[in-house]
Amino acid sequence: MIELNNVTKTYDNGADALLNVSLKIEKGEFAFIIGSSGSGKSTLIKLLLKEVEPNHGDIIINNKNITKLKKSRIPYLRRGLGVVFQDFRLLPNKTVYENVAFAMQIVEASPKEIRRNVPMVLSMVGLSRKARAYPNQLSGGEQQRTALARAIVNNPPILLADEPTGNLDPKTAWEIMKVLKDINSRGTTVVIATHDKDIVNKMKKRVIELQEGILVRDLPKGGYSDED
Amino acid sequence: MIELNNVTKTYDNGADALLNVSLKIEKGEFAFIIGSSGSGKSTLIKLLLKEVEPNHGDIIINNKNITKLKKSRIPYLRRGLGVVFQDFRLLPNKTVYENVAFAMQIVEASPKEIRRNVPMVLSMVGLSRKARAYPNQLSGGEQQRTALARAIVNNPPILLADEPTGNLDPKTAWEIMKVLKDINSRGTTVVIATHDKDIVNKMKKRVIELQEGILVRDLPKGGYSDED
Amino acid sequence: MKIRTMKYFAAQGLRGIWRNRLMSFASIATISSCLMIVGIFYCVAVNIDYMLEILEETAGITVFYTKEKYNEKTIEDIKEKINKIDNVKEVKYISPEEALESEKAEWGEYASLLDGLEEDNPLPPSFELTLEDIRYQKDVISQLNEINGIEVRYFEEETKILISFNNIIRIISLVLILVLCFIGIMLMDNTIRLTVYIRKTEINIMKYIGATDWFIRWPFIIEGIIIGLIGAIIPLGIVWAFYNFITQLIYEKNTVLQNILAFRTTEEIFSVLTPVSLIIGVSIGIIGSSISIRRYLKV
Amino acid sequence: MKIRTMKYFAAQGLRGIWRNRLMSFASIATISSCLMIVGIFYCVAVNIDYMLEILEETAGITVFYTKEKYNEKTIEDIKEKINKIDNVKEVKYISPEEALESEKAEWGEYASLLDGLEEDNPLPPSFELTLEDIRYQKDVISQLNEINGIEVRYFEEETKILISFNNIIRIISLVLILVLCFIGIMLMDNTIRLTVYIRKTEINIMKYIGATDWFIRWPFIIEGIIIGLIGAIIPLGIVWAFYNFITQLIYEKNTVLQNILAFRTTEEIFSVLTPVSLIIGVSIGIIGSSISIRRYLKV
Ligand SMILES: Nc1ncnc2c1ncn2[C@@H]1O[C@H](COP(=O)(O)OP(=O)(O)OP(=O)(O)O)[C@@H](O)[C@H]1O
Ligand SMILES: Nc1ncnc2c1ncn2[C@@H]1O[C@H](COP(=O)(O)OP(=O)(O)OP(=O)(O)O)[C@@H](O)[C@H]1O
Ligand SMILES: [Mg+2]
Ligand SMILES: [Mg+2]
Repeated sequence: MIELNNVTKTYDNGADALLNVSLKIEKGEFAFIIGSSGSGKSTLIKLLLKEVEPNHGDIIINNKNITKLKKSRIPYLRRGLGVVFQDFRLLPNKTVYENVAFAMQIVEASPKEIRRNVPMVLSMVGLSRKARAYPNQLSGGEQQRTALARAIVNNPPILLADEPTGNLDPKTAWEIMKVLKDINSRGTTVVIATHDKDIVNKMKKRVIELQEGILVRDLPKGGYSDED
Repeated sequence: MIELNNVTKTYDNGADALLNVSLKIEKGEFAFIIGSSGSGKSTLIKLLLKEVEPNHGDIIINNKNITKLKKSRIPYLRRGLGVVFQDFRLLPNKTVYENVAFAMQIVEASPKEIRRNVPMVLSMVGLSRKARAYPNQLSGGEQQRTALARAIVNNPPILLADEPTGNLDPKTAWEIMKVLKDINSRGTTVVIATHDKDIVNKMKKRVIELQEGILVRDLPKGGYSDED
Repeated sequence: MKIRTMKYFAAQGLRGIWRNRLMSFASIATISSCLMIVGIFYCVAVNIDYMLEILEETAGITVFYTKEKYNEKTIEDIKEKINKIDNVKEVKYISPEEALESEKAEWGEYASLLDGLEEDNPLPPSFELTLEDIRYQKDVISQLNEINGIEVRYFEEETKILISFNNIIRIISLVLILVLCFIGIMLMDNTIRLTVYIRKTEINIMKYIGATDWFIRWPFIIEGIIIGLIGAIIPLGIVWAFYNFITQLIYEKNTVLQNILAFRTTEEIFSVLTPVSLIIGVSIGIIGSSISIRRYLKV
Repeated sequence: MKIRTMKYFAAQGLRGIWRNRLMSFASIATISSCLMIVGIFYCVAVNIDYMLEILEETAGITVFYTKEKYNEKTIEDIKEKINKIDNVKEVKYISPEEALESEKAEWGEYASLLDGLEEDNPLPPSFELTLEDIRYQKDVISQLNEINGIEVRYFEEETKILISFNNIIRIISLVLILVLCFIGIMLMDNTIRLTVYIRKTEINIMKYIGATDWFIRWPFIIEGIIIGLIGAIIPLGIVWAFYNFITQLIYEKNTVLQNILAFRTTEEIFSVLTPVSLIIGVSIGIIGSSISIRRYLKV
């Protein structure tokens, strides 16, 4: 489903974010990407989205080499990927409801579907009460959950989440993880970049660890590496 | 040092963020504010900063009732408070170095002091290598550490940190906590809003817990509440 | 594209205007300012042109007989011949007596000074010509010279000056309008660039969650159309009110000015200005939104 | 305020311009456009005024004798009396012979028609007056009427029309300049508002970490001054080049136009336009930055 072959990404200012990373994530998998701050986790997700381009190597999603994707096809690639961004990226002029509905309007979903699905996902992430609030009227955790709701509302085949519980208390974080597990069990491939040791250790899922841009560990049922 | 008397904050859209909160934090204390997402932690910090005004109640900092502070005195209140914002609030047009130096320029520090202190705090938070990068060239955790460096560079008597480790891996998070403990041991009052169960449990410091805007727990050497 | 998507675009366009009030206001103000300038200049230029036209029409050529006096038949003959020349609007025969009368009228209270002249009138009989347009004077004169029995006297130098003067005024107005339009487009481009720059984040986010370029573009274009329309209607209204007010003021209050000023009717002016303003406004809106957005669609 | 803080402000102002290129460019373009318009209009208006002044100067009053002929002494007497009247610039005596000569000259090739008149010249002797300013005509005439032995004939209606015409042109130029300045200020206000809106986040962040209002404001003001200066110099250069080009073109190429057109020298124009433009530009820059920033300082 997702395949990276010798991918290297060096930013324009010389920062090496990924070095020769090769990995393969199968359909329906649930994988954690861990690594210390600045180790390249977000860069990996941005590469899958074609937000940044690799300097070397190929990225294959759904058997398509996306490094060679035509510009006009990029939106369709992105529609197949539900993404929770580390910095949320909510539309500031739209309410929580509208932000989530927007993801459905893009794919020209019917108003009926929108009216059914949006409240459903909002209640899944526990934000029904905040549907009419604008992003700047939300707490950090509420913004993060809005971003998650938007990522899952279209039932994308792949879900990428960059630090989806960074602003959540452990209880809410676990509720969110249950939602993600649920989605995964219905066939969605889930890739999560996270720092949450507890969650990684307890979930017993595949763990991919990066260190300064190098893939140093890839265990099918790993835990968080630096036990102290 | 910090005192809240029956403080209530309801936002314009009717969201109750804090209800009748009274608490007192002494000089030199180290306190955690915990609570689930949306329970009012950030609102509490924003009130101390006069970013938002309380509907009822008084807030006293350094024996001054800041609810009655003249507008022109607000900058001087804020200079006494080092703040790490949950959303970082870095100046997008300034590099990491300049962002930190800016906090010193505001208080008209000498260029010599700036040239000595800025590299020092940057190395404390492990960002010496990123001094010349702009915020949009940083990873989430690097932005967060820049915000912390800016907050501590002027040695403020009070340090407020909203989720200062949310985007950091456990190892880096602990390094940051050591920095904060250090600063605290040199006399700075430190107040941290956090979700990090591990840190709260291991630090054994004062824990103030909010639940839907109500102060439900205030223990001198507490742990994270919802053990599951 | 589905109809509901179209509806969505229209709704978003309208909402966008309200939610981004500041930017919408700035764009409307810029378009309005430019079209206001265009409107004012159009009014001024058209009326100056109109007055010059009238002035040119009244500028005539006088055709002199030599000393001999012709009989009525010959006079009618010549009149007909002159009338056949292209671009001649009117011919009027002026007998020596009539000429003397008008001289006397001009001398006013000193007319008595000319009293002795009636018996041996030194003034020749003449024809006065009015042309369709003063620019054809040369052609007409060369044809007049071919008619037997008349000699042409005309004010070559004066005519040249009048024509040059008209041309200068026309060129100045044209240059000013072009300069202003250019400045207007530049300002508009700036405003749109700034508004799109403000929305850069918004556009980027839309792209990151899979919106196609057209999906992002349409609401902006509709916004552009609406802003362009509003930005055209406001100056039209203001210029219309002012034009009415000023023309009426001059016609009612100032008799001296009436003699030299002539104004096109409000209807004549606005039958051109209205569609032109609307088209310019909407075009600026559409072109502005779509061109400037392109920069930020390259994500 | 410490000197190093001032230095810091200056450095920040300069950096701000470069780092926010788009906004700086937009502001400079807007100021330039407005000052360009002001410059063009100033040139046009000043020159029209100048031409009208010349025109007015050449408009004269003719003073007629009654039929009697005076001797040289009396003529000199009257000339002196007239010369003593305020605002009279020049007096010229024209004998009946001279009057006939000039009539003949005007009739050109048909002068022979007037041949018989020399012996019993029906034209009266006259004085031709030139005034300092056509507006004083009334005063001068009432004083002329008090001088014995002369009767005044003047072109009241024509003078009135000329004065009204001049006034209309002046009023139109003035109104246009005012309208344009107003539009310019509005556009500038818009641009500055947008640029400050873009920097809202930046300003808020500065406030949240304890910067005083003045600390935030100064770099913006310095930026405003620099932008205002650049925005004033560009149109000055362009207008200067064009003005030189056009005046030289007209003087060199077009002899007919020279007769009716008169231009102020480039130096005369720019000794006023340069300081005015610079002051307006810098003021807009300063006022714009500081006023618009106020909105976002209220945090
Ligand atoms: N746009 C950019 N330009 C230049 N360098 C960048 C850019 N984005 C990231 N980097 C650098 O690339 C490296 C990897 O960044 P990345 O965001 O992938 O880290 P991360 O693993 O997500 O870290 P975190 O856990 O702190 O979010 C970092 O050193 C960062 O400074
Ligand atoms: N500007 C605002 N306008 C309206 N409501 C707001 C605003 N800011 C916060 N709120 C609401 O007030 C409540 C408390 O928010 P606050 O940001 O204090 O929570 P928090 O404890 O910091 O949560 P988190 O851990 O998710 O950051 C939430 O329900 C939030 O939706
Ligand atoms: Mg990251
Ligand atoms: Mg918060």
